Amino acid sequence: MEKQPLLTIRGLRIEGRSGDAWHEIVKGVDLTLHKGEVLGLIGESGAGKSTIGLAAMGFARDGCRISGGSILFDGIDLRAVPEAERRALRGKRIAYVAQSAAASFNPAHKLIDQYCEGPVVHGVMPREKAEADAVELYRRMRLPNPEEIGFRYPHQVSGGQLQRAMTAMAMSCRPDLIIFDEPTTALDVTTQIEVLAAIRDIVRQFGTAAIYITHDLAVVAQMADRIKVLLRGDEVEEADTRSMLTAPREEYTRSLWAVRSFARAEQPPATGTPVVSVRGVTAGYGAVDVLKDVSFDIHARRTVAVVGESGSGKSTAARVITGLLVPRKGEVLFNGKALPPNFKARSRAELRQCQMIYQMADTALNPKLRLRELIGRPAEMYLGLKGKALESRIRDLLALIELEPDTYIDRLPGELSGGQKQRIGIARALAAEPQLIICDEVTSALDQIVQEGILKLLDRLQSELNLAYMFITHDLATVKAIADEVVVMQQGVVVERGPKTELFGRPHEAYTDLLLSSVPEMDPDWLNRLLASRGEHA
Amino acid sequence: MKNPMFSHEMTRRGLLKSGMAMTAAGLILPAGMAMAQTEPKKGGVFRAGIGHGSSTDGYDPGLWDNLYAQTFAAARHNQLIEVSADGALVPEIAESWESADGITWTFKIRQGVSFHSGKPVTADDAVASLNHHRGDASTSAAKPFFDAVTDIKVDGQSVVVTLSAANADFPYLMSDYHLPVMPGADGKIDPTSTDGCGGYVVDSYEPGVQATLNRNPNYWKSDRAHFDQIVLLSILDPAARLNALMTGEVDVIDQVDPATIGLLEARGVAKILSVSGNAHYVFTMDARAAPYNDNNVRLALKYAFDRQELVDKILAGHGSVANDNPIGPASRYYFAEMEAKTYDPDKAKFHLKQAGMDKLEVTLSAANAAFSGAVDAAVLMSEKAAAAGITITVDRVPDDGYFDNVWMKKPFCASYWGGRAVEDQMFTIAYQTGAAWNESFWSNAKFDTLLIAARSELDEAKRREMYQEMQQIVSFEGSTIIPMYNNYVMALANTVATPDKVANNWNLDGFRAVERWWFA
Amino acid sequence: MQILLAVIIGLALFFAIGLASRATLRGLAPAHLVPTFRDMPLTASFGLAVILIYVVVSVLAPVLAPFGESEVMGAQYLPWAAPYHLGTDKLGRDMLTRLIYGARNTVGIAFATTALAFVVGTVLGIWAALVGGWLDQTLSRIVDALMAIPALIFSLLLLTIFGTSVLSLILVIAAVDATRVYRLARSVAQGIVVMDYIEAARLRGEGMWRLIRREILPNAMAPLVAEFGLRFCFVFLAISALSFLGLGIKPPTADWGSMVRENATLITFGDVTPLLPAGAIALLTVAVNFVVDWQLHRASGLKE
Amino acid sequence: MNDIWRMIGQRLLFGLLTLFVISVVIFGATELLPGDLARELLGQSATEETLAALRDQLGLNDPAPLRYWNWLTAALQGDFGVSMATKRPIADLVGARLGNTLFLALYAAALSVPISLTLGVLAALWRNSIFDRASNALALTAISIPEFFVAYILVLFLAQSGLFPSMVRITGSTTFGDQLYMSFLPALTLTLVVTAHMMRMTRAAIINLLANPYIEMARLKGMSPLRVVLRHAVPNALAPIINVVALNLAYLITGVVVVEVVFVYPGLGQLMVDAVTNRDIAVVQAIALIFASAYVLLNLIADVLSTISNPRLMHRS
Repeated sequence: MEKQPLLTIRGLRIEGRSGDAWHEIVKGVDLTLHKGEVLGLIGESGAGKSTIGLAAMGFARDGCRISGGSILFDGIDLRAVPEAERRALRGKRIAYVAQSAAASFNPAHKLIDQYCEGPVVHGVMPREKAEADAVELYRRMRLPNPEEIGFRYPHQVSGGQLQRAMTAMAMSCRPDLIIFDEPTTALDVTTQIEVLAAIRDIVRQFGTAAIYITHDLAVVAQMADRIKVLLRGDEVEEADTRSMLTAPREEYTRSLWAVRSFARAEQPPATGTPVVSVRGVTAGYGAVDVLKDVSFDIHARRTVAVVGESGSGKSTAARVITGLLVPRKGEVLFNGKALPPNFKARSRAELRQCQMIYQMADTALNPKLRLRELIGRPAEMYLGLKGKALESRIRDLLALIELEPDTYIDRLPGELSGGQKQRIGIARALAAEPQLIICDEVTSALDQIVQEGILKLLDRLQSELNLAYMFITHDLATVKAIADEVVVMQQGVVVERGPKTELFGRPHEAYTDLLLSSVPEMDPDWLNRLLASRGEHA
Repeated sequence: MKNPMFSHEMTRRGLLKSGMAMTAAGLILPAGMAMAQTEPKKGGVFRAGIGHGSSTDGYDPGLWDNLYAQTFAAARHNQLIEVSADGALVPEIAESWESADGITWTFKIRQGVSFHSGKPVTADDAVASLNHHRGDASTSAAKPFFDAVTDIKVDGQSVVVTLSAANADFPYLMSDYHLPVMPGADGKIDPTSTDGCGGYVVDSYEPGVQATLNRNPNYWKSDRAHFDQIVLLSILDPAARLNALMTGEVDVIDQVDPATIGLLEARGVAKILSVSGNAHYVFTMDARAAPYNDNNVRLALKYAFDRQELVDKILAGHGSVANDNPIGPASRYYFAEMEAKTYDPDKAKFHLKQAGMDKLEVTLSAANAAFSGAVDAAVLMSEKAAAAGITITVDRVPDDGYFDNVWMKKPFCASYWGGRAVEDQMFTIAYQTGAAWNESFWSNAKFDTLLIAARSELDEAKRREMYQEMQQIVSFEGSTIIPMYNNYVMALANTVATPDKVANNWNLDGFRAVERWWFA
Repeated sequence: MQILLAVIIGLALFFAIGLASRATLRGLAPAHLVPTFRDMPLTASFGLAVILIYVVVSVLAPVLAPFGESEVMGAQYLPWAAPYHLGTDKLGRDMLTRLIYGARNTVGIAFATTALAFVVGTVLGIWAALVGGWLDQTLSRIVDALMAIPALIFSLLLLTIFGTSVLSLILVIAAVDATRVYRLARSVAQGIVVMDYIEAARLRGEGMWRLIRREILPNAMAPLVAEFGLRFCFVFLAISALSFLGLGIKPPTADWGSMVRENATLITFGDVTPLLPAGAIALLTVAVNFVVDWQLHRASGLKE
Repeated sequence: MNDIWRMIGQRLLFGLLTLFVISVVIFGATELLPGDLARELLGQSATEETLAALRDQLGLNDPAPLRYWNWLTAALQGDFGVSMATKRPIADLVGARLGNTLFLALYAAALSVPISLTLGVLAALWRNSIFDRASNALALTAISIPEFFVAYILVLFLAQSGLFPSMVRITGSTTFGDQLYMSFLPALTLTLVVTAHMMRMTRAAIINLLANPYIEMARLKGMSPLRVVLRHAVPNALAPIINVVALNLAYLITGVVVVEVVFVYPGLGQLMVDAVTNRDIAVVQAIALIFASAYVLLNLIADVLSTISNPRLMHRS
């Protein structure tokens, strides 16, 4: 380690504006980073990790302001120098890789134009040289067709490739420091591995220092030399990666480490008529078949997890069951009776039996309705509750999902946290008193601790209310936690299905294997081992 | 943007022979302003901004219906007979005319006059021009003039017209602007031709926009048509017309917005030409319909508003108070001594009481298409009438289609008359029982008897007495409210000179400004 | 110089009204709204104050106006002197009185028209977006066709056919405006109908009316309100343009659009009389849009 | 590109349908108007007899559907007929005025589009600054003043001093330069009328985009605010900007009758109002269809340009 750190942050305070008041979101954080070092910043949403990452560039988002502390980058006081000077550093000496490359690339320009913009504007190299350099970096990032890929528009390139192109772009001026802000969170597990490997390699090759921001412990374990844990804008602790993983000092850190412990009690094999039976369904949009001859059953008091990566057709299966998509072939039986394929033809009683919980609670709850109406409406509609009966039902439901009725009943969704919103989604489904609840990636947008709570709640409700769950997810950890049976899907086809224990226990289909092995583990050497075992990398 | 009513009617009763001048309507000039009385000078480009004109205007003389079309026509055409500035009939293409019995009329065609095309004007042309307005297939607005005409034929250099009954006024008809002399072929004129024998030759014409005409070098009137070129611009917006005059884009504008007359005079950039005539604004009541069938109600309304206020505010003083009398002060038998009606709410109330009412509610339909300021006039009346217990609800109706939908359909509505200096004609057209344009559907036996008797009465004093009695009847028993006589108000650039007498029969010096005026 | 002076006075008034109204609102507002008013920009507080003044003037017109709405007081075009503080108009009616009553009539008619246009346009637009398919196609094609006819000429045609009562004026302008609102509402709703909560409501079996009213409309309000601000002002312009062509509001009702028209020729001589109603319209337009902008800014959450 | 051609084809087809619907609506509305051509041509003093003769000559006695059919079949063969009032071929009547209308529209667009886009971009760049607020307030003031009044004020300041003519007189010998000079005030009036709308929409479209992650990315790459707006926001805001420009262009072509009247500008608007007043249906139809075509075409062009400006639609992977 060098004597002079590359980046020194002391007592950093950042305020954010909500409505019309300022409040502190980073409360005096210190941070030191040396040349070539990778620091992992970890914490749940609201911990202030992204804000700190941006502050390292002397940047605060609209609606935020740096209110205290010092930021010294290579001897330059980023808070003191004029904006023009900070601007000259950004992109050139400190670069940024955003969470969603798809959203962070300008859709109007080709990748290579965006690559070259930095070097050319900052005067690092002329355009021709930058283009040649881009091809070289694309190659190093192991992008397919490095000579050509730059001449595509962002929408023509897949998410994993975009994320690598963005890392290449960040490297374009050979910065001293790169901020990675959750670069793999939006990716499928199998894709994530490639990106992680590419990022790690290139950072090492150029000896670039990096701040790696993530909420995923297993990921940060692969990438970082040191880890700093944050909670609500405060530092919890900091240590080098291995000691942090093996011997966390703080209670909060230990709780983070422990969240993957929940596992549902094993259930006996289900018998009798399934609540829902999907029979040989082929369905799709336009000329494309998204589902091909898909069949599976869901029994009462059982959870069937439908697993697959994006595009595997798992959400489409849910749409067929709910009647939003009319299948070309096959049918859906409910308690042994065929359901009308179009939801518009279904009776209220039939609609009531099958409820849905969505991935994004933000878009699944009407932001302009109060919880009273959000939860009360299905009860009012299906069960004909009114007045006091309705009120007490709403309060019961709120209590059921562990929200204090008096506090919450008249709130708007915007006044809730992510986990609370998801609970409202659950309450709304429960209000109809259904037999089946389809959970579409209900936990993937949530922090892990919150995920844990939701899963436990769902598990408890299932046994109390005799529910059947169809659990759509790409996250195998969730599957392990909650499923009784698993249906693995790939490109519209059911690759494998069976009880969870069976599926995770025995040798299985190559694809299932790939999925399982791609789930990151807490071991810092996991990535190395995996890559070695796949023979992709030394 | 339609023209005032009955534009095809003439203004003066004629006598059997030409050349007899009549009492003329005066030219009123604002105090302190005198018209230049220089000899006319030749030359210059004269640009007139006219507040009418439509892109659907055409060349067919039977269809000229607005001030633009009429002025444009007068610039390029001559009629058989012209009305002079002082109201007399003077020879134009007809060198002279006479009739022994009032039934057969002979018009002697002037020799040596040629059309712009070079073709000499002949009696055949005149016959063809007149025949354009005759017959079942004719689409001319002047068609009714010829209802009584049984024959038109050529007799050497003359045109002989035979009527079914004697009509001493027939020469007046021949001065009508609908009846220009145009070149004929096979007894017909080409209604799409611009060829005429007037003072200017059409150079270009864009309907509804502008016409450019050059002086006719062969014009037979040597003391007329002084300008080298005239440009007639259609400028419908009053403010745009004003601006055009003030910025020197045009040399004269007509229909000056009364509101701005004072301001314009104060600027000193232009002079106001205000010509009084017999034209009058009218509010007609349907005498058949309740409550207007009661003369007391009509009288109540007549006393319920302030005539002078209307003259002051609607005409900005450019007009005079009328006592519900369609016969104007420029007429021979104008009954000046008739008891004047002033604003008198008590009297109005009295008449209401006579009609057995203590209050009255009526709706007055008006549009500025009837006359400029009709809506405002109605509002002013309504305000003043309130004091007499009369509620007048002003119903502003669309300009578009006013004379189809409102006039003679709604019981109480605004209207306008171009004014007739000829008492008999005015009364016959609009006040005789059953007359086609008796817009108030008024009927008075005594009046009808008097009207017929007066026609044949030769004793001047008796005749005057009879006409004055008729005026009295119309004023106090008629179903027409006539609050004011309006002037023709024009504004002229300071460079424009006019003769000391300006015709009051029509706008812009009887449409003849282009050939009578000059640049000083 | 005069212009400069006018600008300075204008700005001073702006700040005075803005600051005063902000202080007042802060003082009077219920506790939970105090922060809202504390941080509201001066433009917004100015706008609110102006709107408030207009509303008060409209409501209290008979009390505030020194004379009757169409009462003819004396000679025409009297100068600005007591008792006619803004002079008289061409019929000798008190200008100030006409302006005050004009607020009531103009704002009332504009509001009714805009509201009607929005109800019709919004409901149809959202309905089309929600149902899609042939209904959407049919409605959209019809609206396209109507929009392709120039609004002013179309209004002219319709008003000539149906007459120029206040009711038909409101209906015709609203009908023409509704096509524009439809387009906006439809495109906004198209962004909303794909949301999960709409899917959830449909799956629940909610009826069309409730979907429109409770689920979509509240979420489409922001852009609609912004449009409302502009459309509201365009009604004045439409009335004014129509009165230019000889239609518009019937006399003796005072309305600003027609008042501008009636007195417009005076501006040719530099007389400011027609500027009064025109200024009244402009001030309201600016005020309404200041408030709308502020609301949008708050709603968008885009902090700048 | 094939997609674009297909879209153009489809839209043109819909455009034709729109034109058909409009021709029916306009015909019907004109029919509903009280009075008819004969009455209007002859004036109110016409007798029934004369009216009947003229109606017969003009073919007004045929039932309305038949007259519409006759018009339609002729129009489909490219013959828009002659003005019933003036007997002039409609092509002549409309031709010159269409040129004038397009000239004025393009003139006003050439002034207003650059001004409003520049102002819009600057207002977005310096949002909430004094500049932003002042330009916003001025723009709102400009759009809230009736067009004819804007025109009068411009005449007061710019024409009465002799700088520009207060009315437009276009003759055969008018040069292009003269025409530019003479039409300056009407073009300026229209500029003031449309600038505000375009400016506000441009500003809104850009600000709307500023919350996008790629804008933050550009700033984090050290790009200057001006470059961020011009290079990163504007290209993505093109679709709404193009649309609002097209809408305003359509307005400049179809909606300027008031300005035409004030400046005595011989354009289509005045011609159409005259034709409506006179119930000259053939002329009304022809102009209504020209206006509608302008609207349809401008919208189509706007959509094509928006598509071309959007790589996601142009370069499908």
